[in-house]
Amino acid sequence: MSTQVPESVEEESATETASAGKQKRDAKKRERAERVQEQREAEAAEKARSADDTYHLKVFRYDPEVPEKQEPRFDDFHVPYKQGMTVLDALMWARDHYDSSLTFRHSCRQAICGSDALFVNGSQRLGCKTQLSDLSEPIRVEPLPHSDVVKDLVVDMEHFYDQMESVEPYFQTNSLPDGELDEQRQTRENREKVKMSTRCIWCSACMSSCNIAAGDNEYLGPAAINKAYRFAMDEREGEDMKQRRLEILEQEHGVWRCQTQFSCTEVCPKDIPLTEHIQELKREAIKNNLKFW
Amino acid sequence: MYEHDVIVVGAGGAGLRAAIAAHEEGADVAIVSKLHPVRSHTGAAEGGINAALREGDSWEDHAYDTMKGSDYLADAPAAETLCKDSPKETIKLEHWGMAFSRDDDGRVSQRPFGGLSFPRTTYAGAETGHQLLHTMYEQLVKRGIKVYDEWHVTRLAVSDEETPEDRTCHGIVAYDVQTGQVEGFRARNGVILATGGLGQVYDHTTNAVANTGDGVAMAYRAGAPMEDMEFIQFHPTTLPSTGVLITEGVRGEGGILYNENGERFMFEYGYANNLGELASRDVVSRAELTEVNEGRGIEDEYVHLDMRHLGEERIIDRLENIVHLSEDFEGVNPLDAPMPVKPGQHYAMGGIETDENGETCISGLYAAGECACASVHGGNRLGGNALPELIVFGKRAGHHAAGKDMEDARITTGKEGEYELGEVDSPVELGEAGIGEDAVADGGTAADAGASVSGTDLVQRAVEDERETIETLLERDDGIQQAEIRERVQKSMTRNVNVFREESALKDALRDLREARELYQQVFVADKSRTFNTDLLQTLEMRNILDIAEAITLGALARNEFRGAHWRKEYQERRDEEWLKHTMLSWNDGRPELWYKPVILEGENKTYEPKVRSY
Amino acid sequence: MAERYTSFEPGGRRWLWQRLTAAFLVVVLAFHFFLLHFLNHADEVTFALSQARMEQLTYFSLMILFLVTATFHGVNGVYNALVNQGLSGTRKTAVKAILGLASVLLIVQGVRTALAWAGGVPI
Amino acid sequence: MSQSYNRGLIEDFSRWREFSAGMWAWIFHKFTGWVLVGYLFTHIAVLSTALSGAAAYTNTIQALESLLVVRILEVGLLAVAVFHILNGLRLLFVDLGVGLEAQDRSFYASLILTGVIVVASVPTFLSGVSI
Ligand SMILES: Cc1cc2nc3c(=O)[nH]c(=O)nc-3n(C[C@H](O)[C@H](O)[C@H](O)COP(=O)(O)OP(=O)(O)OC[C@H]3O[C@@H](n4cnc5c(N)ncnc54)[C@H](O)[C@@H]3O)c2cc1C
Ligand code: HEM
Ligand code: SF4
Ligand code: F3S
Ligand code: FES
Repeated sequence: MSTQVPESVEEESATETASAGKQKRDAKKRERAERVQEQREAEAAEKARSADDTYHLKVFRYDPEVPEKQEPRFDDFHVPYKQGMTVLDALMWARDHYDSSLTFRHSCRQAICGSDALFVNGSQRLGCKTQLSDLSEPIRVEPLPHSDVVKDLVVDMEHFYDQMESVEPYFQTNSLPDGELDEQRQTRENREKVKMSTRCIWCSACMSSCNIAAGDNEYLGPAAINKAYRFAMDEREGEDMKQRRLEILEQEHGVWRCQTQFSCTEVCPKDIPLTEHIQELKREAIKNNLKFW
Repeated sequence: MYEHDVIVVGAGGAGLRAAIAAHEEGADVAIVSKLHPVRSHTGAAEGGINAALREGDSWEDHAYDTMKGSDYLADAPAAETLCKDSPKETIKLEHWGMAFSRDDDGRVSQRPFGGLSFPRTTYAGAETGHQLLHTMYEQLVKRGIKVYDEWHVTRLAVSDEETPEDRTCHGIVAYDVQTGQVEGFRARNGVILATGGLGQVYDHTTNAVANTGDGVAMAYRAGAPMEDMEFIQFHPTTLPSTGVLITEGVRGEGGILYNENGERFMFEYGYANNLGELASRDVVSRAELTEVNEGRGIEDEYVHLDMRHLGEERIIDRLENIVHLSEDFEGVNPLDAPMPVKPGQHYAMGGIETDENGETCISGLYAAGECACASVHGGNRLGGNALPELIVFGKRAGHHAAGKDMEDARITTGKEGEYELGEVDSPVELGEAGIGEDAVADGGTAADAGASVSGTDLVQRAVEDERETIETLLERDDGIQQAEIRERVQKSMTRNVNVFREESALKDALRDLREARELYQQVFVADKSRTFNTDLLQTLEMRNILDIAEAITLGALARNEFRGAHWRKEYQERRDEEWLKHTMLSWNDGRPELWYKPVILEGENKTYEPKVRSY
Repeated sequence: MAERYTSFEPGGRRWLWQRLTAAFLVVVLAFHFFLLHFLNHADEVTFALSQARMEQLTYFSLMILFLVTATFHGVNGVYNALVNQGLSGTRKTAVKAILGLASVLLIVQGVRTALAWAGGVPI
Repeated sequence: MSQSYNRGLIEDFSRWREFSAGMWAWIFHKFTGWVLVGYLFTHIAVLSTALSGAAAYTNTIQALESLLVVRILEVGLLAVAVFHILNGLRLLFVDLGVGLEAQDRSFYASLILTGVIVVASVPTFLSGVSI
């Protein structure tokens, strides 16, 4: 980044070095900028008013550093509707046209990066995958429950990442083929079995929806258990590894904490049958232990 | 200040592979990324990874397809490296547990893809990129490689010798998104840029919001040239409101394109009398846009892709995910209504100039992935050739940066080999606005003291410069906001530098960009918070968008021919006598300098003779 | 990087027993309700009637088993609920001890009562 | 470091309207479970009057059973027990991985069935009570 930003007019007239020509140009630039800005605001307002269809959003606001926002509040935004508009589109529109300090994570806009899980009208959803037209107004948009809010709709994800990484979330096997071009074969059935579990995009919606995870910080949570499922059920890892995987899952704050509330399964934007996976692991763990009894 | 041997900027497929490779070589490596690794846009790739794995296929065939697909603008050493290394690297992913689709015999599945002479696209359902990204992140966790996530890299700390070829990169400067801190990262051995695509230059793209071409712009301003920037791939069927990709499979199964009057325009207006909807990507994209431009588009924006006649059963059987995509992102159920589609920016063939080892002309600075241009894709990328690029060149850059002995590169970087200077007739002044007045000759360059400054000091100085820049931006209370400038640039680029390119429109774009650059001089950040200030970050990104948009337009204006994805109204054929050369742009004290370097068509065993690109 | 949890205190056994006792309780509880509320009406309960039933070994042992399983199921359920709410450390140990003690008392008291009815183990 | 704002647990309860079937089932099951343990302890306490002799026991029981409140509480207990049993069965099936797709419907079914059984048994439970 360069630093060629013009100083404010007052300072410039104070500094003798600034040439008259430059001042004039600057003034012109500023004028144009103002004009553009005004025009833009007028357009935005006009659009919002004239559109027969606007959506009313109530958005959670909080910023520890800005005095007016230190006390959490809800802001209202009226956003003109376009066919196909999602909650994320509406938030972006509000940010770009009303308040550029409106803060939320987002990137892919296609339900694959997992950064915009939000609490919309009382349930955890991806902003980019939720059509405005499917919601009743006013649309309440809040940060994910059971997570610390960093600012506006942004929550601290550290705990979620810690849980995900605590289950040894990587492939481990003792039976790799020798050649670097030889594949380690896997049956189609087995790949089908783990397929759904590999779809997780780490959005944390499930974790946020689970009451147990809310009360018990050590609980691995549905996403991490599902991650472990992905490996435990992969035949390529072999029996020894499966044993180890089950040990991780069997810990006190592992699968047993799940009370089959199903809310994780209901909110998962990738339709992963989380409860089913957790239950299957419980049974696997029991079966595994019965051998020693 | 943080210090590591190798610093990788970006955590998509290319960044992750580079970090793992550097770690394999024993380097102390860290990743600095503005997004958490699993949020990277590599996750969006659907189709697959090209690799010659099977009997009957060979890397030579793959290289041939790649060269032909590139319209003979790819450098053979790079394309051959890609095709030779891809099988090994793809199987490596498999050994890391990646959940590829499987054949009955338990081997990984492959499928045919456009422009390939053999079905060699290795895939994992319609989510190959997602599986690849997550598998590699898992390996990162396994190795305990340090990731500074949500750190936005803003500039490179490069020494400022006169010629870029003499410069050295010592590290980077990054902004901690959560706390608003600006910190230096010293890299003892090297910095690898893997910042991905630049789709945000356009208002309609399949790329993520984070794909603002930061790495390309940073490297450019530090002295590394940009190569072949005019080559942008557009995909003909993307959903209008989000840019979500609707696979070619819909047309393959028999989907039909209609204009506002319900005419099957591919035939009725003679765009492709034989193939119709199945004509190649660029032909269909141009046909759609012509319809819209001539007033036959729906809502003056898009056309309809109808597959209802295929019948629910067949649709659900073969194209189920398309039904979901259309419903979720466009609110249209394609079983009841035709889907709106329009062309969208998809991929940038050009980028930071590198050799086969990922190294740029600045020593210690590497690039890999979509932000780099080795050049593998030349004028047009084949589907399924980007993911192998990530793993092949990511790995090579990682190894090289970590000090592994590598074969010498055949591709030269910077003005080291043969080159010629170019000229372009621009209606406006190019480059940084305000130059010659109070502008700072900038770039990544940090110091004016030359080579005698130690690397650490250099990084420190760059940090101080960056802090000042950010302070200045935050202090200003009025002016214009980045969203406004961004919208103008994106609109202008989409109108003028899209699939259709003609001289007058390109010049209009340059005028618009000039105006945008001047407006940017007065940009201000309304949000003064230090915590998660996305307003500030977008303002910083905006600067990169400007430089890149200008480069794309300049290249497009200079290149008087039709090659690959680059179509020019005035010159509707490929002109090999004159244009078998790469468009290069260097940042010279705030102004772009245009030059060319020849394409290398001599491969290891043979020379790729330009042929007519027809399938 | 996250630490890995190492406290491998498998909660699996208790989980399984909770299900097994539940399955058992379904049957016995239904029987219990039926017998004491539908076959014999509540206002007709007397010591003598209970005594008559308790003197049969099958009924006696069934009731003892009923008591033990119900206690385990109930107390373990309470304990689980508390762990679910993040109970840990010394408080957890204390709760465990108290619940254990309470169950023992309950079972002892229940068995004493049953013996009082049956007038000793009915063999 | 930036500070962050924790909204605490309070908000959970204010969100009850947004709870889904599975959550309600969990809450009810918990509640009924606790009531049942509570009752188990009381039950044994009452029964242990048998230790002080046959008369004491019969008197206590009959005195209690003649009170309307006790009868009403018993109906409540029945409701609690029946729900716990039915939902417990539902949970057992869930544990076996059977009928997961119908988990919300089976919860509603347990609720309705509990209601039916309780209403049907009111006459039996209230018979012979002296007011
Ligand atoms: C919809 C879609 C489908 C595709 N399908 C295919 C396909 O089927 N086959 C194929 O081969 N290719 C496909 N591609 C192309 C391919 O996916 C991309 O080219 C490739 O994933 C780019 O990877 P990357 O690692 O270079 O960048 P990305 O994955 O985009 O990663 C960029 C990284 O850089 C970081 N970053 C960026 N700027 C900064 C900064 N300033 N500071 C710090 N960090 C920064 C980001 O956080 C991110 O981690 C597809 C692309 C799209 C968009
Ligand atoms: C008759 C059949 C019964 C069945 C089928 C049954 C079933 C269950 C099941 C499956 C659970 C576990 C819930 C979970 O962990 O997810 C449970 C919990 C519980 N049960 Fe039962 N139960 C029965 C009777 C009883 C009785 C008689 C008591 C009282 C002594 C009781 C008290 C409890 C308690 C306290 C819990 C814990 C509730 C909580 O999670 O807070 N149950 N029951
Ligand atoms: S399991 Fe589903 S809800 Fe949970 S993090 Fe993964 S994708 Fe999100
Ligand atoms: S919501 Fe929680 S309780 Fe289990 S089923 Fe899902 S993890
Ligand atoms: S923006 Fe990526 S998941 Fe929604």
